[in-house]
Amino acid sequence: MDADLRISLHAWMVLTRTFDDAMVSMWKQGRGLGGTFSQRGHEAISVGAGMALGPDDVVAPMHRDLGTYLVRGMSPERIFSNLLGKATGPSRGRDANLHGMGDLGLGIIGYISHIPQALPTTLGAAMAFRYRGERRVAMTFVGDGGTCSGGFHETLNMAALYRAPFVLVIENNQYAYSTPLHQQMAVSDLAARAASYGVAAERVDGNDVEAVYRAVSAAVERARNGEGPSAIEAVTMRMLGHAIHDGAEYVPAELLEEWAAKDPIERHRNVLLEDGVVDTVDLEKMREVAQQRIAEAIAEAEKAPYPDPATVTEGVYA
Amino acid sequence: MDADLRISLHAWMVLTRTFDDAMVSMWKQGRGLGGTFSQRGHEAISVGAGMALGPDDVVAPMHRDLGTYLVRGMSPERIFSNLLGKATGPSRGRDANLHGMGDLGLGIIGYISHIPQALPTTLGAAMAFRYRGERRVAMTFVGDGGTCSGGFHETLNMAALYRAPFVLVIENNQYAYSTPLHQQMAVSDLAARAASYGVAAERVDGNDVEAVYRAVSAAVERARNGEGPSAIEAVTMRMLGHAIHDGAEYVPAELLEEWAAKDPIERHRNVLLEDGVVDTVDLEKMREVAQQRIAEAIAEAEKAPYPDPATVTEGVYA
Amino acid sequence: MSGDQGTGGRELTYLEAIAEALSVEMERDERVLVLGEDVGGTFGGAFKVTKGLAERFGDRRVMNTPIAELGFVGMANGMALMGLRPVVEVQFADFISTAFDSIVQFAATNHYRWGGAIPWVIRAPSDGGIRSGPFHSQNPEAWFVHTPGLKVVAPATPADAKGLLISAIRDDNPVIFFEAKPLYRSVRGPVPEGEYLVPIGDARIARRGSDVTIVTYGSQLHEALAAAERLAVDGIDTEVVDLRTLKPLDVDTVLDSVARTGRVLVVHSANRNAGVGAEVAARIAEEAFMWLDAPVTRLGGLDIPIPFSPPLEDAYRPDATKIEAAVRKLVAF
Amino acid sequence: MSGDQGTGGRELTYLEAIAEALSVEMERDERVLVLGEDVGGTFGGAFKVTKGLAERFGDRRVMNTPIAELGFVGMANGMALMGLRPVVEVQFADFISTAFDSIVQFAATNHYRWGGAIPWVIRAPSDGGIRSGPFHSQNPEAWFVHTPGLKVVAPATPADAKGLLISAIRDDNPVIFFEAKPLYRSVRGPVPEGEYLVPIGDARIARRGSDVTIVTYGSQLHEALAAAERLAVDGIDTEVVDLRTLKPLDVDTVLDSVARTGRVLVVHSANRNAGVGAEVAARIAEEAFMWLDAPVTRLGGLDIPIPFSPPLEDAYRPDATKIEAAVRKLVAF
Ligand SMILES: Cc1ncc(C[n+]2csc(CCOP(=O)(O)OP(=O)(O)O)c2C)c(N)n1
Ligand SMILES: Cc1ncc(C[n+]2csc(CCOP(=O)(O)OP(=O)(O)O)c2C)c(N)n1
Ligand SMILES: [Mg+2]
Ligand SMILES: [Mg+2]
Repeated sequence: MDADLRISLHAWMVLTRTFDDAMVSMWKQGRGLGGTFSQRGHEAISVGAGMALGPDDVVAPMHRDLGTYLVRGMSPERIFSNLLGKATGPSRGRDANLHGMGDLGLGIIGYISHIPQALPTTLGAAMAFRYRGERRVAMTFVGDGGTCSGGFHETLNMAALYRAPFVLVIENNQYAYSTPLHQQMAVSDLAARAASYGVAAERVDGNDVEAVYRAVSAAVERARNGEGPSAIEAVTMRMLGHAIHDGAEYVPAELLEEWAAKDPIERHRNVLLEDGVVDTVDLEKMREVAQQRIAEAIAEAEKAPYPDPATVTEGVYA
Repeated sequence: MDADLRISLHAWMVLTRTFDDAMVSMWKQGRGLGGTFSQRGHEAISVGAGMALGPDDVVAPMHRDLGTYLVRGMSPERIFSNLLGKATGPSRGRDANLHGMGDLGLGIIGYISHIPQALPTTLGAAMAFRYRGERRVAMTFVGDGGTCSGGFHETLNMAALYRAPFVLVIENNQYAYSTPLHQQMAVSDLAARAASYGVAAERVDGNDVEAVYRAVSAAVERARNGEGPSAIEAVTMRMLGHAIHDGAEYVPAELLEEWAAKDPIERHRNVLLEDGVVDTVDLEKMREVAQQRIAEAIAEAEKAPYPDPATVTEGVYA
Repeated sequence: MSGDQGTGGRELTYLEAIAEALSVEMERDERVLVLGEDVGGTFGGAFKVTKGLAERFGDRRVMNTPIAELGFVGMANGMALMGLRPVVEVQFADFISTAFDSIVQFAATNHYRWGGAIPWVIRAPSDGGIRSGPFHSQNPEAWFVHTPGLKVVAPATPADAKGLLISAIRDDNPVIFFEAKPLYRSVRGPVPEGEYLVPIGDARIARRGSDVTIVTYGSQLHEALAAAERLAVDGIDTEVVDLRTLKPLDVDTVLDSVARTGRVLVVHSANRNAGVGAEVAARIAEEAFMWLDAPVTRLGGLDIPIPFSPPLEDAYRPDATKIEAAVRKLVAF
Repeated sequence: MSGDQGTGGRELTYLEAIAEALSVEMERDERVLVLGEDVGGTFGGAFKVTKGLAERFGDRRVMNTPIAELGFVGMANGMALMGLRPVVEVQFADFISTAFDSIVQFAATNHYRWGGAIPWVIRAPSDGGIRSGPFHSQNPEAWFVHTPGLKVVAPATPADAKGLLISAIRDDNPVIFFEAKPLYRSVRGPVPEGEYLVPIGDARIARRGSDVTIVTYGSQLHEALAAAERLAVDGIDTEVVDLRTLKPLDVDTVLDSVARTGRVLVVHSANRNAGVGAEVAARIAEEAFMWLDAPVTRLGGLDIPIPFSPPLEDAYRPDATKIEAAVRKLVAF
């Protein structure tokens, strides 16, 4: 893998983590609005998968895929603005946290709470590309929890049937809110679950950004070449609560310790250092840049205006 | 297999077919009401599976499982009454064709059009048995078409998760209305589809009543012993249209010819004769009894009163 | 209010008018495609509305789907977001509930939330009176009228069926198009050829009258007109307003009529309780208060599942006889 | 009309009252069990309403489910048919749409169709005003009030929350129990101990008055009462009717109040268009026509998805200030 790409993957992960840390502390200080979802530990997935797409592809990131928004070019200030209900966010104060952050100019389909609505929608985007003979790919994400929902089944069945240029990243982070995997299903191999529809499926280490990038890139390539849909199960761990208010006391401490040792950023950092791709000065610089960027973004978002209540009925219809 | 049981399986299939033939010709003569579904060719499944249940078990037969209603003890006159909208049918004129024919006294849960509502309902019945520690089993059916619906996935996932005493018979009759299997899904092994949830699954010849009986009996036994849910895929062919108005011109004639040669009643008849379990006189008698029974049932149902419109609002609430 | 019922010379059935609208739009606009259960191939759908389209436009533009309403309406959401104009058939309006999230949560809210337009149409064969039982007779329009972000259309004549379907396909928003299936082959009328459009959001005065207003839509329009003829014999001059669009509601046309007659009966096949007629009645009660000479009355289905048996279904549904009786009572008030 | 708001001595929050009802019924009746996403274990649900139940009654009676609303409500249908009394939590009322078929098609119709009773309760934390955005703030009661065969309950006080939940659990029919989540911890009141029942189908006069009637339910009751206090300062004597049950509707209590005041405002958090208030208004318009001194008016949410940002959400929702203004207008008519 190209050194620039490896550095870029790392830098996006660092920016994502920096955003996330800042967000969590803002909310803890009471400077947030409503709830918010930390994605700590998921950087390798959202960044690795997001970077595998081409500029004309589209993606529907889910509530924990902050990194994907960033790599697609949505600025941190716009995202913070959305979190804070400001007029300058992509939903103009209409939708909460990482929901409703669609921007077709960036190839982003906005997320909706209802699980797993992003799946059939993204399949539809892929079908539109197929319909017009475009070499574009549509990708989305689903949690382990979301794989239990009926729409997962309907979507994968149709994706396979129509050989759609569709890529699904399954984020198996062991929990759906407070419910561990073994209380959600009798099986544990989510890639096999996807394969049963006739979809190419593979499991990767979700804390290894380069592995995620490679697997998703291969899937995107297959889709682009008309070879049909794929699913990549990326195994990771949700390192904080489901959302900001959730202390996640139900997660065994040992499990978190075990996964803390596999932190995707720390791991990748060590690999890059070992391979001589970066040195510690580069890394320090990267962190500083990220911190600067996020601090500016927060300042800008906090300063930004709320939407004018006189506009409240605007935009219901196109 | 016990000779009495084999004869009984045959007799129920003959009664089912006789009912079906009479129904189809009534409707063609304009003596029917609304639409109706022929189950021609499905006798081995609805009878074989229905007979595998014990008296305290419950079953939710689907729109083509006439034989199951009969073997559970619902009289042909009651069924005809339902088809004709009479007050004497199990739905008292409220529901159409084989829908709404529930009778908990016979262990029958009434069917509902919406696919695949019977599945989670039946799982719930199984869960109630488990909850109370009863050694009872709940069984239902789903078509090849129904396996594409989200509720199929949600139900099988939960059935496996909770190890419910639940049995699902998948009636793969190659078509969902006008849509052949290969336009419904990229795979073709519906038993494998079920197995992917961690449900014991098996494929049987759906035109072999003894094979169906044996497979479903084994599944019922497993469920009763707390060994969890099963799915049996019974492969057959829908020999007439989807419903009475449908000429099914979309089905290739050769396919129907091929399956006509595998007629479940004809086949079982030959096996019974070969094995010396019955002779042709017995069989002729069986047919006459069935014809007599159905003729009486039709006469009674046609004579039966319509519901009194003054009762129209009765029974909305329990 | 607008919309002549055309004078095209030729007459079509309600079903033929819908089929013609689909052909016209598929011919005109490559972005229009049809999908749903059994709509394709030589079959052409449970009611044969799409028959011939697959032969003419190919399987690519007339897609059979598995039984997965949530999924295929969701798929239509994505297609629409990417600029296509899917026309989805749910086999019976009764099965639209299976796709509920894809409609009321995704499609209805999306443009408001982040500006992505969802220009699809769902065609839903609705209504009863034809002995089809509780799951093939429903009129679920109230659920969708209550849901912000949708448009809901319910034509009663062949001309409106064609003109409103073309408008719905060209509309940039999700439009639910309720076809009254008892009218498919029983109603025939003049339908203009080619690109005939009836604007969404305009009611129509289907019959002018001065004594009393009936506000209705769909199959009950024909019952109301039949009742009006019988009432005319006794000198009761009934105005009949055909709403045609249920969301957005053309309240002005309704209020204008009530201002003239002072008496109003709202009628629909859907059950009365919290139905669309409740909204119509509430708007009249609030905004036409000064003109009312009698209470705003409503006639709808009973608050029960729709029964199968003829005497029960007839007891469930409004019809010309019941409308006539209600109007007589209203006029006598 | 009935239902004192108790004088039990002790006070509970709205949430504690609901939790107490669950405990009382689970203790009393082995057939009662709880299921839903995250309701079990040490966690006890997104709002902690079921916290402690799993410890007390075991995992068998407090079941975590996968994210599969259609499936687990469907499962509750089957459990109920076999004689259990499942109390299902949907994590937010917004997600009740995901289970739509299992509710409106199966549970609602089953007893009418063939006599199988479905005695479940769905608990649905609804309502907004707490900056939760379009998918965690909904009030979807109108869909279910329009659906034949369901019962729909929406308590506004701790005592009613307890008393109606116990009644709902003991009812032999499917009951949707809308909990107003902004009230969970913000409202506290006297709640009788033990087996306290409030009958389903009875509205309550929450405040007596003679000049004008406000008909409302859920969180808007508190806004209406606050408005009434402010209006009292100017000598406007407001009666407030808390519907408590939305299906079946206690029309008699409403009509009786309107007959005394001649002026009525119907208020709810759900969007106004074709909401439950439309049915209430239409019933009043038809059945209290002779008593009305002013048009029946309504106040509800705007016909838009519920926005997240505070200035937008405030513009969306009714509140005491908007109610006060509407009553002043009504009184001035
Ligand atoms: C239909 C539906 N039901 C319930 C919820 C509430 N909910 C939001 S996220 C979540 C857990 C999701 O778990 P998973 O899919 O594993 O994703 P994760 O949060 O772990 O990333 C739940 C239950 C929802 N959004 N949609
Ligand atoms: C949710 C839903 N969508 C559509 C229908 C209409 N419908 C009734 S039966 C049927 C085909 C069913 O095919 P399959 O499951 O294979 O059963 P079969 O009729 O072949 O026995 C369809 C589409 C329905 N009943 N429910
Ligand atoms: Mg998860
Ligand atoms: Mg089939």
